[in-house]
Amino acid sequence: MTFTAHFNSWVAMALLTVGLYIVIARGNLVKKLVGLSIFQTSVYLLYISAGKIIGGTAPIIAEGFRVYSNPLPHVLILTAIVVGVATLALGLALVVRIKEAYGTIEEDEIHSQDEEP
Amino acid sequence: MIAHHLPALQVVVPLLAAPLCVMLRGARAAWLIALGVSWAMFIVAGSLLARVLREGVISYALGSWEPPWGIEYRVDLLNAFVVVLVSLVGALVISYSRESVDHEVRREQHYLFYAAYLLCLAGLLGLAITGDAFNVFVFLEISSLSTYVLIALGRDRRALTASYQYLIMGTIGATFIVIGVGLLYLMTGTLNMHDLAQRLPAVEHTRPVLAALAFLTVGISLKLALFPLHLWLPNAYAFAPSVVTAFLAATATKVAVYLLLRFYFTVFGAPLVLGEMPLPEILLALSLAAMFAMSTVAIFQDDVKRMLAYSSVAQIGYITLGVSTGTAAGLTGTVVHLFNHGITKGSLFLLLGCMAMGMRRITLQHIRGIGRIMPLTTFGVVVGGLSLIGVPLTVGFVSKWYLVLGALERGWWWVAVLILASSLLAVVYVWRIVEAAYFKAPGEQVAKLREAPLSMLVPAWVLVVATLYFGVDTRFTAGVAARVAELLLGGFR
Amino acid sequence: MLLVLLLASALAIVRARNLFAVVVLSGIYSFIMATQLTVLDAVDVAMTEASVGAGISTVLLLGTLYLTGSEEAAPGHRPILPLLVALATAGILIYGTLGIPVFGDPSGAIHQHVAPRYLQEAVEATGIPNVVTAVLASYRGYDTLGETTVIFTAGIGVILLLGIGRRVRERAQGPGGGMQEYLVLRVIAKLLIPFALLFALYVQFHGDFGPGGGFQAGVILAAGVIFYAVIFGLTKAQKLVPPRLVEILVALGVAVFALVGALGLILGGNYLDYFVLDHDPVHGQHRGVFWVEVGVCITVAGVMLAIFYAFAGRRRRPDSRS
Amino acid sequence: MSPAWAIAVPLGGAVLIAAARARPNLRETVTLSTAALLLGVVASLVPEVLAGGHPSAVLAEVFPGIALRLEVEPLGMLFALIASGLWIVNSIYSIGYMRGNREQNQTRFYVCFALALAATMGVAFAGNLLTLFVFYELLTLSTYPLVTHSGKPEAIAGGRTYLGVLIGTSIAFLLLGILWTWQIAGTLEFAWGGILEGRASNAMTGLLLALYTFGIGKAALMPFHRWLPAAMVAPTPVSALLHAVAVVKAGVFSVVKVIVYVFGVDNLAGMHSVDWLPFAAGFTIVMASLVALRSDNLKRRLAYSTVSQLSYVVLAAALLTPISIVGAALHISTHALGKITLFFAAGAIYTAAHKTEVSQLAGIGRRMPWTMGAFAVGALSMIGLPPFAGFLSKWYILQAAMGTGQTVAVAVIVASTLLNAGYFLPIVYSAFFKTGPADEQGHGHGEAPLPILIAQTATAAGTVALFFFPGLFLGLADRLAGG
Repeated sequence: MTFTAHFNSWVAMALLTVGLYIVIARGNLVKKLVGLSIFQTSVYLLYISAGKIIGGTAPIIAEGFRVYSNPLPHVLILTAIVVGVATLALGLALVVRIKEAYGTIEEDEIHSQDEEP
Repeated sequence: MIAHHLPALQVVVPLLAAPLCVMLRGARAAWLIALGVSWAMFIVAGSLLARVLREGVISYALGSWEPPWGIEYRVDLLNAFVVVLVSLVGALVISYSRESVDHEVRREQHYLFYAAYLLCLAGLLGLAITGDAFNVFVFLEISSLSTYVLIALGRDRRALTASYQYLIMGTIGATFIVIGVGLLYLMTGTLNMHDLAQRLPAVEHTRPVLAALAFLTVGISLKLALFPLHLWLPNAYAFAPSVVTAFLAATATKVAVYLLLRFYFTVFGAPLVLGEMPLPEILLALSLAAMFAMSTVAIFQDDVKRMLAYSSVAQIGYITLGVSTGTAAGLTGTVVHLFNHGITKGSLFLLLGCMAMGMRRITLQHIRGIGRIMPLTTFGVVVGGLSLIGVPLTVGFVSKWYLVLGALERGWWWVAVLILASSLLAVVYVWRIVEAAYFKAPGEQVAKLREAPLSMLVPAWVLVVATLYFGVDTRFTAGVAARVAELLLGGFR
Repeated sequence: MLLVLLLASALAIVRARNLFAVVVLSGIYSFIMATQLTVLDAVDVAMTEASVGAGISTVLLLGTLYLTGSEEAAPGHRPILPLLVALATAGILIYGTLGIPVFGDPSGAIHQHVAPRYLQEAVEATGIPNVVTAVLASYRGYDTLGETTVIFTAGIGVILLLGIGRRVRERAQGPGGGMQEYLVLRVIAKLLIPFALLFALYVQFHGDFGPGGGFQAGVILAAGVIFYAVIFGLTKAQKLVPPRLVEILVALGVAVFALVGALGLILGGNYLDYFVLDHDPVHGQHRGVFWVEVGVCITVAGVMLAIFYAFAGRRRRPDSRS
Repeated sequence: MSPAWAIAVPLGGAVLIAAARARPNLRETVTLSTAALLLGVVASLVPEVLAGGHPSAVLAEVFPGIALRLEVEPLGMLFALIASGLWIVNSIYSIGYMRGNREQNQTRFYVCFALALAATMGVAFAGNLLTLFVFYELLTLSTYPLVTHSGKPEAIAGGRTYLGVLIGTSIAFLLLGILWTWQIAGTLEFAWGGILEGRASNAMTGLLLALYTFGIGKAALMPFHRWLPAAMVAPTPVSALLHAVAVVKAGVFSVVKVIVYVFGVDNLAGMHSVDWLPFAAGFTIVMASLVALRSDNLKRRLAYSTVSQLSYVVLAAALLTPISIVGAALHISTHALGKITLFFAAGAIYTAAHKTEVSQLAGIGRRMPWTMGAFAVGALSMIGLPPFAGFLSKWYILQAAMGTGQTVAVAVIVASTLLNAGYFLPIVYSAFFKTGPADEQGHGHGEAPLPILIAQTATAAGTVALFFFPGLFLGLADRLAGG
């Protein structure tokens, strides 16, 4: 079990950690969402790496190729990406409304405002 | 002919009805569509359950690609039961919704509101009925996104932050589920649950599978608001429009619990989940924590919706506790409490919606003396409260009965004691409502109120009556639940 | 190595305080990710990631920042706990991935069970050489229906939250106003937009053979209109494509998709069964995939426009902290 | 006739009462006729039971193998007779009391009363532990609004204690005991000789018995007796019928029933892990009497007297001999008659003179001879002097105690008898032979309203009658002891 054997998944882990960290640690609502998408993209990397076959090509059947990478992860991740952006759009719309309602997009300030009434 | 396609129709009809609402754009038209579809779905669900009881598992290959290459819909007793619950609550909630939504949502938004509701329904139904691990994720997101939208429509600005918070936590949960599914796919090369169940034993003890179990557990726990991953729930329930709260409280978390059962017992299988890992112990600890901590928090809430939201988290503790016992009785308790708590909380939140017609926030101060002004509504709340306590002749008692038996069967007599003790906490917060509603003098704001219109009272009271009826005649609920439990423990291998 | 760059950009995002910087960085991040995905043979995914991550997301984020202000406050609380949570998660995953088959090893279970069948039979079964498209639109077409529904949900969500089609006063700056005073831009735009639409059509129908498909096409289509709006102002754009039409498009796409499925059901197959759409099953598949892709394209384009209108329709609020 | 009618009749009554809310006279007529009808239904069951029959009815099957089932056996018959019989008298009394004191929400009062009686019948005729538990809880819930009737803060506080103790003990202990029983015995049906014989070890039995005797909080075994004094904030008719008869007797009745039909007397006799029960009961008897002795509020004194008298029943049952069981069964009825008379009198004094404290009663016997006469009868019966009913049951219990050589029990009975005399006789004495404060000589209040007088005289007469004609009750009690 060499290091390179899992290098992709290592990086995926690192990205996942970074993303999750931003989401939990940062108070800015926009930044949280950016972190969230990093968190999600790390999963894309995980899936796609798993689908890769050394010496394979993109799974578009054509003359002269016999080894193709696994198409299924690609399909799944296509879906995942789209779902991701949909979530992002909705989240940002919420952020805009929150900004209008509270005048800020910093978590702490929003909380402090909710304490008062 | 049509009977063969019921599994697909169960999900596709509401899914198709949603764009229809958007294109027609009429508020009333949208409501009528939602109404018709919801009841139709209840009928479909009923006939599906009947067929499963008659003929056993139904498999439906979407696109005629036989599984595991295509996506399969697989209906067994468990998800047929859940689908019936979801569609029943959906139908009642929508019948109730007109006045309440008129009151709480801007009229020009109604057609979109009902579209979002239909999508949420479709998402939950699809989630419950699918037999494909990745398809779970897709429909989970349909239901989640529509849920975020519906919550954000609440009148209080805190609805927005609640929705955002849920969006963040929900997405993390969904991503965890994707990771878990991915690891399973990695090890078996398939996404079909039934196929997974066949191929997992070969690689049962490899690390990825165990990691997958961990990720799925956490991810799903986020959706079902298992303490301490419940943080999104109280605000979401407290500030969403009444109709939405009622629908979510009765269905969303329940479907998530279904998902947990499905992955635990169908995909991984009881031996792995209950056997080699400390999972039951962890679940037990968290469940007990939820039961006591959350009930205690509920006691100190003044906002009634919030109080009941915390009580929901506590009740979820009972549900997961049943899983942790891993005994037939315990699982029966889990499955039956899915249904029982669903209808109880559904009725409670619908009735609170009746009160919300007259007041912006429902706090113990606002509802003083409301028992005289809105007798039917308030009495319904009392019945629901008694069911939360677990008083005999209510469904709550039935659930507790099986849960305690499960604990005793497992030899956990102290757990049995704790289950009963925790229901005493429910007495306290329920009685805070009762005393406020009946023994305080109504303020002038309350005095102005009138009893809610029948169009709202009837659906709410249907659930109240169900709460009482299924507390006496448990042949359907407990009967099915018992068969499900033995199915789950037997595994689908 | 790409992956290192990827990591670097991610870390840069953590550090950056200015949100515009963050957005730009995340755009870069997505581009690197896309390239990396191409290296891994996932051309379709790469293309989508590029158009979504670097394209749409960036535009959306910028639009939001325009409305919400761009400085992030210093984190108040100690970030230790979050770090632990994140590390714990990664820990479990690392524990798990230590057991997965070695990278690129064709003998992994994942390459043995389901996937091979796609590669072998997809072409003659569906007549679509791009296996990804075949699986996406046919084998797992139901997932794609779900995916389209998710976009649709997000679309109506944004419309509900922000509303579209409110009359916006012409303003000199910002998405509301436009910049029609620049003649050159106008001419270029007039020339470019038709090409954009053409390109969209190409991507749409080329999807069967190379990377591409309904989603990308929809995005480009929308981009064309958005471009137009940026040049000639939101109001003109909304005259060209009225909000109500957008709403209908949003719904129409899903409806088309779902109805294609229902058609299969009516013609005696299961739901989403394309074989029965034509006496020759392969043609049937082709036809099914074609219309499904059209549905996706319509909804995606609609939703993109809806989101653009919704965001552009808002007026920016003063920042409470300044 | 099916015993289900015994529940259906008061239920229907409740509905009619609610329907007649607008017309008080009609409403009270409904109450009275319902009560009469109920007694008829119950009485009609007596012959069959005396003949050794067990009329039964299944209401619904709640869990597989566990139904809501009614089955009439002698003890339940006895209890039902007392409760339904006294309901008539009590209703007459209520009319006088509620109108005399212009109470609020009288409809709610009568409705809940009817519901409470329905629940009581359910407890009396319960055919298995589940049914017993269900109606036991319903009894608590239906009496809660009666306790908090006035809606005053102290009433709400009293209601909390009432509900807290009764629901708390029943869910935490009783339900646990029931589930455990189901776990080890596989059945919950009451059966002569018990269902636990040979299934539960010595220690287990002791623990289970504790769960039952303390779980049945209505039996007011110390330390779970506080709800009873707390319930005294209720209007006197409630204290009289429910908290001297229906509710508390439902408690001790359940204890006896569990001992006889779940554990089995002979089975328990063989176990040493249950020897603590007589002591617990004895302790309660003495302690409660002492508290009664020191409390000046009349109703409070009566309440603690009830607490102590209830433990007589538990003590008797705990002696585990046929004759002691007879004593227990008899005491349920004799104490009921005596105590309800006392409460009626207390209520009469409150209605006529608005006096609540013992110290205020000097010389009141002259103005209210009937009332205090009835009070005296009740008091003597409590003490256990012939020719009053109380003597009978005490006699049986004493015999049993001597027979089993339980010196402690004997000592307890003797001591408590003295204490009873200690806290009752002074009241009677001062009422008749002392003269009240000077200022009261002027404006004199007379007797209480007629319905009240009728009621209390009837029950007083009953206590005497029962002493001379105990046949029916003895018969039932013997059937119980004889199996």
